[in-house]
Amino acid sequence: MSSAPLLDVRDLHKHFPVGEKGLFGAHKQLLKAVNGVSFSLERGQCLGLVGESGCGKSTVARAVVGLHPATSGSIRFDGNELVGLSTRGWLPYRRKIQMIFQDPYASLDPRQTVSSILTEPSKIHGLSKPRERKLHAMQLLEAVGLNPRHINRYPHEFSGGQRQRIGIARALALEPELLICDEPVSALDVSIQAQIINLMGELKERFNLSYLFIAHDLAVVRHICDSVAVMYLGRVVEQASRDEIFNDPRHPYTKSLLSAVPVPDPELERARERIVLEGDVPSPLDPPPGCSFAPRCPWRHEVPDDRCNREIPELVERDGRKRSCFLPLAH
Amino acid sequence: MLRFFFQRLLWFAITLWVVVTVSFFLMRQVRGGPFDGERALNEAIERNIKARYHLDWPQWKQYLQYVGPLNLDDHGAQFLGGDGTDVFTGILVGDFGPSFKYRDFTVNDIIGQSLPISISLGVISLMWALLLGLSAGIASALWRGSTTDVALRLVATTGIALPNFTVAGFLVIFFVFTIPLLPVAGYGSWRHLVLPGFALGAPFAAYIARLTRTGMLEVLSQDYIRTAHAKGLPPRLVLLRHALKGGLLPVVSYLGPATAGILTGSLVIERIFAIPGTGSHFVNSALNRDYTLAMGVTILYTVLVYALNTLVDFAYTLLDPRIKLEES
Amino acid sequence: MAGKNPKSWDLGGKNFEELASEAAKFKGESLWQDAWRRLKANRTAWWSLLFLGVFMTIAMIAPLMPIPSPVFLDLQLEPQPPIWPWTNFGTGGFEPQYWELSALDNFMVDTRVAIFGDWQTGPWLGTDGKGRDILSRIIWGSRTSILVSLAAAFCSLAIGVSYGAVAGYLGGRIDNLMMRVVDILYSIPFIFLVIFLITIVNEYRAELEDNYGIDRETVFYVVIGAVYWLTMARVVRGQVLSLRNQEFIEAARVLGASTARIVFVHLVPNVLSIVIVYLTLTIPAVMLFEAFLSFLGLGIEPPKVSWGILAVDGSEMVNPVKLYWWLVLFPAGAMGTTLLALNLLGDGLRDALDPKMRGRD
Amino acid sequence: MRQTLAFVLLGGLGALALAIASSARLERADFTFNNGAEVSTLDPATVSGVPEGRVVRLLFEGLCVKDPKTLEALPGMAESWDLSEDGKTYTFHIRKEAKWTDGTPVTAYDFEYSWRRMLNPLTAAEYAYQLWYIEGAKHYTIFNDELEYIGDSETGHDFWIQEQANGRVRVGCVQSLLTSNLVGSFAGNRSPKSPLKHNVKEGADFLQHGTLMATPLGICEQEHWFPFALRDAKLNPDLPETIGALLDDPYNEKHWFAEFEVDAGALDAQRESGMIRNGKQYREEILDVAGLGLHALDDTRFEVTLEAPTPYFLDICAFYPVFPVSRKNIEDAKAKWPNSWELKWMRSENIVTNGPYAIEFRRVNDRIRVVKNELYWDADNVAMNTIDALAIDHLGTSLNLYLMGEIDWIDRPITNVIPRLMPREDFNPAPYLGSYFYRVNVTKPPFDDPRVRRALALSIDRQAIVTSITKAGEQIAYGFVPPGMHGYSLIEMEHGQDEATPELTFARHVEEAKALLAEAGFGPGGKTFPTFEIHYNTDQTHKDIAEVVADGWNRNLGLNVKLLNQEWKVYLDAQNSLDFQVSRSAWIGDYSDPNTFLDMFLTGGENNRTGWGNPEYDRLVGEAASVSDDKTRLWMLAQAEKILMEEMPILPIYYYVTRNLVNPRLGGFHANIQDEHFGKFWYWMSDEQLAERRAKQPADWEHVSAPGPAAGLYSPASQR
Repeated sequence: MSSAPLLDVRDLHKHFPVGEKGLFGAHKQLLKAVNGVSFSLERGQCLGLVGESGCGKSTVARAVVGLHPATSGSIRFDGNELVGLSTRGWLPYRRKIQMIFQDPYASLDPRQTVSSILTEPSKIHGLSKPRERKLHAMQLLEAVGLNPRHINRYPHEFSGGQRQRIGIARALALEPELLICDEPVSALDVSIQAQIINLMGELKERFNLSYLFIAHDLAVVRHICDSVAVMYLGRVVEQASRDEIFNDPRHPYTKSLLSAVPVPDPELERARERIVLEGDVPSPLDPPPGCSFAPRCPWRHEVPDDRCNREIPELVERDGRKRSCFLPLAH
Repeated sequence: MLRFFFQRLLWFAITLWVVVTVSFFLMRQVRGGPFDGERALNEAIERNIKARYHLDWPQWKQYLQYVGPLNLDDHGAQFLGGDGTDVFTGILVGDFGPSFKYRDFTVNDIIGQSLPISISLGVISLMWALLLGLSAGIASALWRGSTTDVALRLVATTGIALPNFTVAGFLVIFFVFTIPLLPVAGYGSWRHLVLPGFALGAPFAAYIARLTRTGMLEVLSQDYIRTAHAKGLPPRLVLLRHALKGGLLPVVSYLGPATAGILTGSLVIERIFAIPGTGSHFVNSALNRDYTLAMGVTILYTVLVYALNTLVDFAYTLLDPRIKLEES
Repeated sequence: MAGKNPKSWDLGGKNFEELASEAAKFKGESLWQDAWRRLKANRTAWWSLLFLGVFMTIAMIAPLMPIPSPVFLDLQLEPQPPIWPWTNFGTGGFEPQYWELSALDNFMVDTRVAIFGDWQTGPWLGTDGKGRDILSRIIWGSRTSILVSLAAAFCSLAIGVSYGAVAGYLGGRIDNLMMRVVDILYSIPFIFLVIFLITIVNEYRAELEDNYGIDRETVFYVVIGAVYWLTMARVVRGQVLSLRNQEFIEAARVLGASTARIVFVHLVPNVLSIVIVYLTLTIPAVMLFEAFLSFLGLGIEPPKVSWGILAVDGSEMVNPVKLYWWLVLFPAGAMGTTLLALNLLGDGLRDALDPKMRGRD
Repeated sequence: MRQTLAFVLLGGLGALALAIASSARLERADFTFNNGAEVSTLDPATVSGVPEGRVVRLLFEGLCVKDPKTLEALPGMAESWDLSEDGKTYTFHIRKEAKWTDGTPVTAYDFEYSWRRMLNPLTAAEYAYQLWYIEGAKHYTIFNDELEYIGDSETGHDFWIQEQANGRVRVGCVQSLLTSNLVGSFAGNRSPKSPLKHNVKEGADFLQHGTLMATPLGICEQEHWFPFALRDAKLNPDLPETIGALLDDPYNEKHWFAEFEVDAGALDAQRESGMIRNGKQYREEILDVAGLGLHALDDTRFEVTLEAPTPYFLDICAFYPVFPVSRKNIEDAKAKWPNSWELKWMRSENIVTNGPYAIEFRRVNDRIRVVKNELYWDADNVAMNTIDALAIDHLGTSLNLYLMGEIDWIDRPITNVIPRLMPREDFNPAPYLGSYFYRVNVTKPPFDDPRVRRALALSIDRQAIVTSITKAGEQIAYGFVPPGMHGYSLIEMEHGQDEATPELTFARHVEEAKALLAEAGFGPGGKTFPTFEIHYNTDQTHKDIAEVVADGWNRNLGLNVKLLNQEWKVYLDAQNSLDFQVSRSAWIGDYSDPNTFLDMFLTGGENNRTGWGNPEYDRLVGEAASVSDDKTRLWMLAQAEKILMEEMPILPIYYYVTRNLVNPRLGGFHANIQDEHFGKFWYWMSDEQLAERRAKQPADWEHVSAPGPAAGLYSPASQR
């Protein structure tokens, strides 16, 4: 295997034109959903991408699987550039990168049986013979913990958790190397969440998968991920290993994010320092000129010259930690 | 808001232009001309007539003359009438030219004479349609599944189950011959408009009933209606104050095309009840190859459809604050 | 990748054949079956469907039935009134005279002659001014009318669904442009288009028939269908727009499905329910339109007969000198009940296919 | 709140609608009839068609009027007339008391003006050819639109030139040159360089007596004198003030022209030099008024010179398209609306008429209301005060309105109720000068074989058609010219009505037809007859007849026949371009003479529409026109019709009858062969008079209600 990361995202931008069109069709405003995101994912790893709703996590996921073509930047899969590929050029990577969706109710075609849903991938790619496809579909069901006898049923006859398992089975059908999981459990009951998370963990081992795991629930991320990237307003503000992030956050936003997570131990909970942020998340239509977190950052005054409000900090690696902040690392 | 209207206007102009151009050339591709008659004309006389109406020109030239305030005639445009004391100026300045069939009139005259009549008939039939359609729709939504529902829907559906000339025939049999209540045909008093109004409105009543029923059923299953009931509001008030408003939305959006249809699609009814409205010109002008009149009514129709749809979109925002005017 | 990690691809030690046969027992209920069940529960719609079924069957086997020829002229001074009770048979004897029939119809006529011989029903519903039997004309007319409306409706379906689905799926500028075209077509008074299209088609009737084997009626259907697709396209496009960003469509794209596959395998089946509803409502509209064209004298050519022609013939009879009521009432009755049934069925289907109604009865 | 507003708005709209509807209310007229269609115009010169004729006859009156029973020409605007010895010159004496509705007298000049206007190509009158019997009239109507022209650099005007057959050249120019340039600038400046010179005495004097001289553009060396005024002075004693008006063109398109002797080769030299160019379209015509045989001698004397003696010229004078229009009416309109006068002068609020009624109200597709014209010379004999002509085209509605007593006369009841109408006193079909027939396109096989056409003609069950389809007692036709023409014997095809009963005749005809078809090589053992189409235009009766004919050909001859309904204009176009096989047709005579039927089938005639032609036929019809002995003339026409019936380019079916359904109380309404009716003579009978009429009717006639004034409504004259 090559030493390059499996997935390497560099300075990814994704802008959406929004609002009223001008008289002659030009758009007035650009929504910068993803505004220079960089991160990398090693093979066999699970990278968690966390942040508040609307910070651009899902857009990153969709850009990586090619649903939204990136505005600029680079996405390298196994060393190969994905940005700018044609539909045809994407085909070989379809087999290697798959996705699990958030809403198990919307992600399955209500008019198709489980069998058609699970055999469709191999039909599209012309993989195996028709009879083998059905066998394969049953094997997939078995693998995700469903009864293969239910293969002729329709999605509406399954519960949410079961549907998500079907969604995972579909993603696995092409035997991918990388799975993009877009909040795969956030629509599920808490009890089901654990089952699905555990299943994903098993599958990761079993099929030698890598995950880009998108979530806003830090507990889930802590459970499954090897490393974590924290996003704020279209940018990654910090990336580090799971333990480093959770035990020793270095970015003010990560700190505040973690401080909001309750701790089960009542004593620790009482002692926990909470950072309450001022104001709201700025609109991505009109991001602040400097550090996007600056307006809410409790420590912004500690940086001289009002630098936070004027300059955008780069995501730089220092002492093995990647973060974008002007504050001293030891802060 | 202003942008919305501006954009509408722009699209309207484009649509109108396409419609005018397509109709203009389409009409002239069809066999037969406005002055063909039972008796074939002497060649020389036919030439005279064609020259007088510029039918001997190449089509592009006729088109330019028709559209714009251009004077392409060597001798001034005096042979193509014009409105007032001006020369024929083209549709760009609102002059639709003289009718080829009704030669004493300009198309503007004909539309000016017949449109108010069509409007009066149209309004009456719209009232009929709303009255019947709304009451049937509301009632059948309230008592969904009951015999009343089925019966009302049956009655309402009759309007789209029979051709309107058959409906008109039955109406004449019952209300003129059997019970001599109303005049058989003609135009001149409100009594003359009752039967044609009903016959014309019947299919629209059926659609309105259907839309109202669906809309009401949808609204009645919404949480806010349940809340209104739960807080003890009398059912009648719930219906009038809350349900009706939401349930009527689809009806309102239907009114635009329906009004255009009623105003212009009354050909059969106008013929049977001998009402001198605009509807008959839609078919007759095409059959007579009365090019200018046919163009005139086509443009009228396009304008009506556009204007009414814009009006409906506007009314929509009044009824439903969630909807904003946006470019389509 | 069964080779990569064979252990991962087991079936829990079970046999595939065994499982497959067991799976057959767990056959799920598709949304269609669910809708069908709910349709059956809707009495009005169900009866309408049965009625239409019977009517269609009668129309189809019309050549087999012992009824007089609908075009056999037996010139009379005046239309003959219906004969009651309906026990009068065989007046005049049967003459197997029709317009040019298809091979199947000819075969049915031959069979009918072989079975019933000269025997035929009497003028149960009366005759028209040329001595043609009204019952027979209604039945044979239903064939034409049903054919016209089905053909035209399917024609509008084909154009409307493809157009709407493509516009909705592609979205953006193309969608905008395609919908503008629809808007423009909407603003042309369509009776205009039809008159001109029919005229132009009639002009080339010989070429069409000789070179392509397309007869005038077929073209007639296509012309009507070509006019009726606009609303269908709008409806479909609206549905597709709302489906387009659903996750299952995105999933298909991630799987690498082609645009055609997404449109026809995923989008179209999902808009089909609303299309079917709309179709049941288009058919009556087309039948009425055929009647309207007959009123203008632009409809089906005699000696062929359609409900439109019968309705027009009947409506001419409304006058106080002599009301030949059977010429008005029976054709109107046949047409009215059929269209009513179609409309009620359409309403029923709408309820049955509405996903929000699922689970309710 | 909004809902209330919406309801108020709707209510207001409704009230408004009712108000609009009610404001249109008109009292019922004394007499109402259904005209069947909206008239295309009120201008008599440019109309054709029955509905237009009815209205024009109410509003206008020609030199002659027709007797309502016999249709003989009676004095109208002309109280008398003289005919010259050679039968070519009529002098009409216009009534002194004849007045237009604006109070001005009707003069001979009005007639001269009106007829010249009708002949003027710019008027584009469909019936202009009706006046082509007048000397020079045809030449006057036909204009030249492709002329060579010379650009004149000095004045910026173009001259058109036309080479004449006699080697001379005609040079013309539009009027503006004369009036503005010539009269204005050239009057005092006789520049030798100028291509045009004129010799004027002084201003207005010039206009009256002056002469004009021109040497246009060096095509001849001499200066030529062109005596302008001479040509017209005698026609226009009341010369208007511009020279252009000398030519008296109602369209303001004033021209002059002059003829020159051309120098040898000059024209070619000019062409080579590029001075004369070709092909520019000119809508100029040569208004050769000098050669036109129309002259108003004074206010009351109108002289018409014909090309040849025309026995039915007086009938033409009573034909509605030649009715006069008021010159003042048109010229006032021209002054008032210089650019749109053509659309304005005949508006109901502007038009000036001279007939028994004057227009009061007009609404498109609804009605034309006329009121009695008190200035009419014979107003004392006009009974009705108001008459409505409705434009209802739906036959059922028209019949219903009649039966409900709201209309007093309809001319087309629906055919299905005719058996019920036959015994009624208000329905009396009478022979009508019309023939219903099928045209055959003889240019295409197999219809180029007369035997085939005869076979088709023989196997039409005419009796069945008239008894069961048309039902009003039409006479079946084996010939083309309908009966009832004075002195003309009915011609029938071979094997016409030759058996005792129609059924036997038809049976024999079918045998005959089979034999003919076999002879032509079709049928068993021969070629198969190709499938063919019958074209008919949209109409219930045409459809019914076509069904019966097709059924008969199919049943009796085993032919495959299809029907094709065509929309009116397409049908006409297909007939004109011979794009048909068999096509339904009919012809209504313009006047009561076989010629109106037979001149249709002259080789290449506009109304021939069969592709058929026969030199002998052409000779007979052509020569008959100039034969003055009526007996010989009719004999020649009969010989021609015999040829037609041998060759059968047409298949006759039946002769028309009129189908008027008229209020039995109406007096002065007579059945006649051209189905023309004259409002001037109508009156309402009182109960007594009605009873009297009923007493004279056959006893089995069924009485029907006769709405109307019980005391009757008579003309003032008859009351006296």
